[in-house]
Amino acid sequence: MAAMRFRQAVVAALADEMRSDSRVIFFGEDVAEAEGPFKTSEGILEEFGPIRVRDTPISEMGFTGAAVGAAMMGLRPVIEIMFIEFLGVALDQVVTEAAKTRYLSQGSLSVPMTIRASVGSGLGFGCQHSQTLEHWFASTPGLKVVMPSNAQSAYSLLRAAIQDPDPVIVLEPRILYAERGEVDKNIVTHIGKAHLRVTGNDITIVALGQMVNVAEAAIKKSGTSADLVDLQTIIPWDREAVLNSVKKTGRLIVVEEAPLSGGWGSEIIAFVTSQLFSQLKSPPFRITTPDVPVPFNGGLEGRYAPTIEDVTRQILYALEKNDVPQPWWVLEGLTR
Amino acid sequence: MAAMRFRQAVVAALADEMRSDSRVIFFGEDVAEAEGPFKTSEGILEEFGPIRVRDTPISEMGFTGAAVGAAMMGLRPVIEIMFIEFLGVALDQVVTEAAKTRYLSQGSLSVPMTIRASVGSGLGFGCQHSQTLEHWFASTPGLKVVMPSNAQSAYSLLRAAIQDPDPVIVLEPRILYAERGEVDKNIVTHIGKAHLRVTGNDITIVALGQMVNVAEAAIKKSGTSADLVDLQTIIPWDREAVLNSVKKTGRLIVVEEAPLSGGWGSEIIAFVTSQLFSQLKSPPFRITTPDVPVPFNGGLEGRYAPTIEDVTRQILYALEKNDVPQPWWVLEGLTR
Amino acid sequence: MTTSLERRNSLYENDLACYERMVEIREFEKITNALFAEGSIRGTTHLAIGQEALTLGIASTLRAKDVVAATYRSHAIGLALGLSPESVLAEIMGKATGCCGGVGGSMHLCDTTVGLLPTSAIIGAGIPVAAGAALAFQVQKTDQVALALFGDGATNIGAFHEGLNLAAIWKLPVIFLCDNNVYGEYSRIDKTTPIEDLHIRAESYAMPHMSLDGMDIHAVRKGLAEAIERARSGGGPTLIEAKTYRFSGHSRADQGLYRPEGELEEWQKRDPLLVTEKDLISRNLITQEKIDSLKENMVAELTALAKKVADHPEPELSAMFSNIWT
Amino acid sequence: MTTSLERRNSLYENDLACYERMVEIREFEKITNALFAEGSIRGTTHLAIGQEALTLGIASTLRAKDVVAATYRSHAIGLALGLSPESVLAEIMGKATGCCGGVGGSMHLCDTTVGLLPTSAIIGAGIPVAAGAALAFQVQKTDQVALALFGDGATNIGAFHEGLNLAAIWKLPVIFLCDNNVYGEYSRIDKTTPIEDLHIRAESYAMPHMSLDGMDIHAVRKGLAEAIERARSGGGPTLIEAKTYRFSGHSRADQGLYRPEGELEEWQKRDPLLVTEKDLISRNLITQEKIDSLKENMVAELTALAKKVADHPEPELSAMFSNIWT
Ligand SMILES: Cc1ncc(C[n+]2csc(CCOP(=O)(O)OP(=O)(O)O)c2C)c(N)n1
Ligand SMILES: Cc1ncc(C[n+]2csc(CCOP(=O)(O)OP(=O)(O)O)c2C)c(N)n1
Ligand SMILES: [Mg+2]
Ligand SMILES: [Mg+2]
Repeated sequence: MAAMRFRQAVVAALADEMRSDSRVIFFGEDVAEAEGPFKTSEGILEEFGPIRVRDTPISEMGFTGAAVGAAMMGLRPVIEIMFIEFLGVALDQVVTEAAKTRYLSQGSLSVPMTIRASVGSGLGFGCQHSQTLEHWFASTPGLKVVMPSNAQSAYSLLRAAIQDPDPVIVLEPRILYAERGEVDKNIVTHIGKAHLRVTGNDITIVALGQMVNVAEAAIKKSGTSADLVDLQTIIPWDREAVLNSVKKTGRLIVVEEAPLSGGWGSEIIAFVTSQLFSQLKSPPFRITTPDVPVPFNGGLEGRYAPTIEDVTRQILYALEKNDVPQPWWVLEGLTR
Repeated sequence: MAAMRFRQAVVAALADEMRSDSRVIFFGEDVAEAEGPFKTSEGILEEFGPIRVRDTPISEMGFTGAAVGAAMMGLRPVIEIMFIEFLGVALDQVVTEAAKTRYLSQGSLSVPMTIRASVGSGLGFGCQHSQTLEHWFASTPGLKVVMPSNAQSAYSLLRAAIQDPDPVIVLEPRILYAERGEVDKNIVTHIGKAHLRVTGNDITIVALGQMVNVAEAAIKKSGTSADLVDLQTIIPWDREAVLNSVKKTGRLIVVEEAPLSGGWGSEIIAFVTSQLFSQLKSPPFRITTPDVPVPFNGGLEGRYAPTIEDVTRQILYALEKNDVPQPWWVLEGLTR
Repeated sequence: MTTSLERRNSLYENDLACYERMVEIREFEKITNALFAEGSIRGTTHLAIGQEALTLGIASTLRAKDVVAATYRSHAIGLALGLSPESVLAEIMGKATGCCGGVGGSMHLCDTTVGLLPTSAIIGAGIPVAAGAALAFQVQKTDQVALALFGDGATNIGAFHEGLNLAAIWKLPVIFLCDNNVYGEYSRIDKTTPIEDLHIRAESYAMPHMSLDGMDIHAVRKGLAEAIERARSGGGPTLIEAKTYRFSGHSRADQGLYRPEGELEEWQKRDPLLVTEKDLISRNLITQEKIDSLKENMVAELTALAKKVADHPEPELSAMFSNIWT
Repeated sequence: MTTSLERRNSLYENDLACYERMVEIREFEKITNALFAEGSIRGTTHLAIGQEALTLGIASTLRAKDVVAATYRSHAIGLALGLSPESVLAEIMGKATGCCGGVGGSMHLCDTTVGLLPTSAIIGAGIPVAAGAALAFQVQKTDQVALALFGDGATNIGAFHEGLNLAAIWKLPVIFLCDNNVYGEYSRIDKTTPIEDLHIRAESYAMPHMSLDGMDIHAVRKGLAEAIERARSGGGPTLIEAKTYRFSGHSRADQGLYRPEGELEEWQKRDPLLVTEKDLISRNLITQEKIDSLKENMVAELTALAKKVADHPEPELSAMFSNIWT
């Protein structure tokens, strides 16, 4: 057990994997000499040297593709995409090349690469640097996507991702990099497995990334007895864990840092509804961001992702009324 | 009224818009002199000339970005992306530039561009040329996405897209290009409005693109009385039309040419469930493709997208058992 | 209150006004840096201290109806093109009075009255966009030109390659202006790029190219004028590499400690303000006293402005839901 | 049954075997075209008739443990590297016996025993992938090299620019081989590209480059050997432009009617088969009779093969669910 910041847990996981597996290499923009724009690779170049740890040109398509090729040849490349939006210039290599390699080579090749990318709102980086964009990787058999919610899962999930034989995308909530937490290096997390952060009986709340912490605070604040499922892996998500919890509680809310339209939570709601329709005590629903770009202004951005207050309000409404609450922007008459 | 092929309806819509609005220009790979790899621009260069109709280098990022810039300056560019997968090398310009322009310019600029792209499975183009990929454009406030299902909607939706002041992506099911249909040029379709292809009372079936035709055939085959909602616009989809139909039928099935995981149908199911929970007579569910890359072999590809037989089976099961049928790959023990 | 367009027009044929604007930018960036340090600005900032001659050379050579696609390093080009310090600072501080109503922030400035397209925070994105604006001018048969302003590091992104090739084959009226300030974030350009003279990449597109002294406004104007003339007369695009130096760190709190000993000092000898001051004094257009008082007043003005902007109204919640779709 | 590796090894130091393989490719492509026309092949096909000297030059110069990232124009390079006509035709016809089990199709061939990575149907995608394979060889300190084979049109995509720059700055053991067959789909290269000699684009990366006669296997071998030697000895990447010509249409039923009168005929005078036959005859390695009978037999063999493959088993439904995730 050790207390460390989320970003230090990322460094520790990468360092431990590089120590135990010489096939692991690491590259990205300013990750070597500068040790990462978010200081997520402190000491990595120093310990592992310039052959295994490299700075790249500003060429996401180029170095993401290079990671794909290196992985095909047996290395375990880890690359850093500074802000997830930058994959918008390199998506082809991830979804159309890496994800199809095992299939087209009939298993004779695999792409054990890990893509780390910072995601999310809350720090005033504006509408081109504050999204989570999990949906870019949806509907792509062959890919796996995980998102840690604290230092422990940052450590365990990154190690699992690097060890995984398939391409894995690790979406790191940027706003959590500075957060401190306890890390037990012996805790092994498996990709595809959710973590039950809080246990209770009356309602199941599913969340991901920074929303897990928001949901936990809201559960406390509302004084409800809830299961809080930290999904951890978004693709493929842990259907069994969610179904088991909802079988117990009969109620489901998904808390998302993703827009009302197109957010990943719909899949959770739709799947659970199809499977457990008759066991649902009240309509399952989502608490999401509004359908807007992430605004820069602090006051506005503070309302963008679901807040503790608003999640609390919606949990209480759902339990009292057995019905679906309105989103705040409808209540406040801002949009339909 | 005139009978024409789907691809001819595309040509007709483009030509009519270019005749009535000199701001409309058109470019893409081999769309001018060669009149389009799928012959979707026959006669366009000849009629409108090389200033307004251009062949581009193989540079999707370059010419998509050029369309964004030209649109900002008041033109109405229409571009062709031969296969939707090619936007994997240009997505940034669509989702991070075009979709954010109105917002960042506080409405002083807009991006009235239209992106036409061929999509879908069924023609043996393999796993990198057969997907629909609507999800790439999800969760992106500022974008609109439509998908025609026959010659009429190919004509009407393309005209509406070109006239729309926002960036619109028109996903054209490649397999329908050769299909003939009646086209009434006076029928005006509005983006965001669904079309009720079939009306009935017992169940609501929502579909898109080539699946609309599959669903229609299955409804006939099963002899059920169903509402068939051709969504036409996937972003933003017609919530009102779907809710009204389900209020009437109390049952909902979505038929998708998209994978079980990540497909757009989950949003329809989740939204309707949250809104009409108490009015649902049976669990709503999706009929999707399996979570696999699109296989090349004809026999396998023939099973990839939902078939008339399988949709018929699932409709009948749902109505008889008031429950959710298993997908065929589970019944046949191929995967979980 | 003077408009952006008036501020822009005041620069033409007026070296003194250009110099004053350079001083304005210099002091504005310093104050921005201080405000960020004290926590009054959230997110990030990208300063252009040391590059004032480049932005003023652009602003005083392009016409106001020409358009510019620039980057997150936006304050300097914004002020040069005519945006008021108030509208820029207000945007950086997220105020309703900002040029983007406070929803954009430091990386996203826009003012169509002086041709500033929304600045993009994605490397290279503005390059094809500028080519597209030029395509519109070609189709509309106007004599406008578009200019893409981007950095040295941006010459390694695919959009640079595709944008230049497309502009060359279509002979578009666009100028690609590479601001080679020696660094891309914390990486010296030679660490990421195997050639020193970036402008020779134009040879891949049979495109005219040149390199110029980005610390001297006259050199910038001269090279730019030539490229603009070519573009307007149907001669197509030009790639210009302006040799400059980023005196400040890359962004936020970066101190630029990775820079080799003495490199900054070497470049500071050619500080564009010094270069311009020498020139103006030699031409008896200004005196050292005037320079000193000018700077003093500018600091005072901007300091007062910062206090004033701090009290500007925040955007309404409704701003978050506006200008997304029609 | 001979393995891919045996078929590959038979080519080394054996000009006659290389010629026979060229004939095999020529006749294979013709039969593929006929099968497509009669509807026995679904989807699409991309023939490389007229470019046999290039693929054989590659196959007989690279070692089997080196790797190749190629494109949808895959039959010729696949057969050259050693894949059997049976495994290639079976893949094109979607049979379980195809090199990708029938799930790939004409655009996607793969055989790791001779270094053929899954061919990509996305323009330029293989370029950074080849650089990445070379990165692995550099890190693993093996003496393997990677080769990216792509077309003239691909030199206008961003991945080309980024891949070459990255390989140059890291001095990776990779060869970028541009097959300039004059056309990208239906567009002549001069319609989309402002320069004629594509290899000069390497100057943007201070990368050695050359152009060579892609119709002459000796010229291909010579240029390639030089680049491979440089790569193996730590000298980094090379851009090679092979001047060839696509005798057939781009794909499927394309007749290539957009080509200028007489252009094809001009190039056919330098048909790589003719060039090689002249060479072999002059060296008394073969006679015209042998050539004629060789071609006859090849046609007979491949015609029989086509009938045989038509009866090969289709993949099980389970193939569709295999090899996706571990
Ligand atoms: C596609 C993309 N990749 C990476 C970044 C992160 N980034 C922001 S600024 C910057 C450095 C750019 O350097 P340069 O082009 O020289 O411009 P300068 O900052 O020096 O003005 C980088 C890598 C980005 N914004 N977009
Ligand atoms: C990113 C992308 N854009 C467009 C295409 C469609 N396409 C397939 S082949 C081709 C022409 C490529 O020409 P070239 O690079 O010269 O190779 P060749 O076909 O002549 O061998 C095009 C445009 C594609 N596959 N990928
Ligand atoms: Mg720079
Ligand atoms: Mg070609």
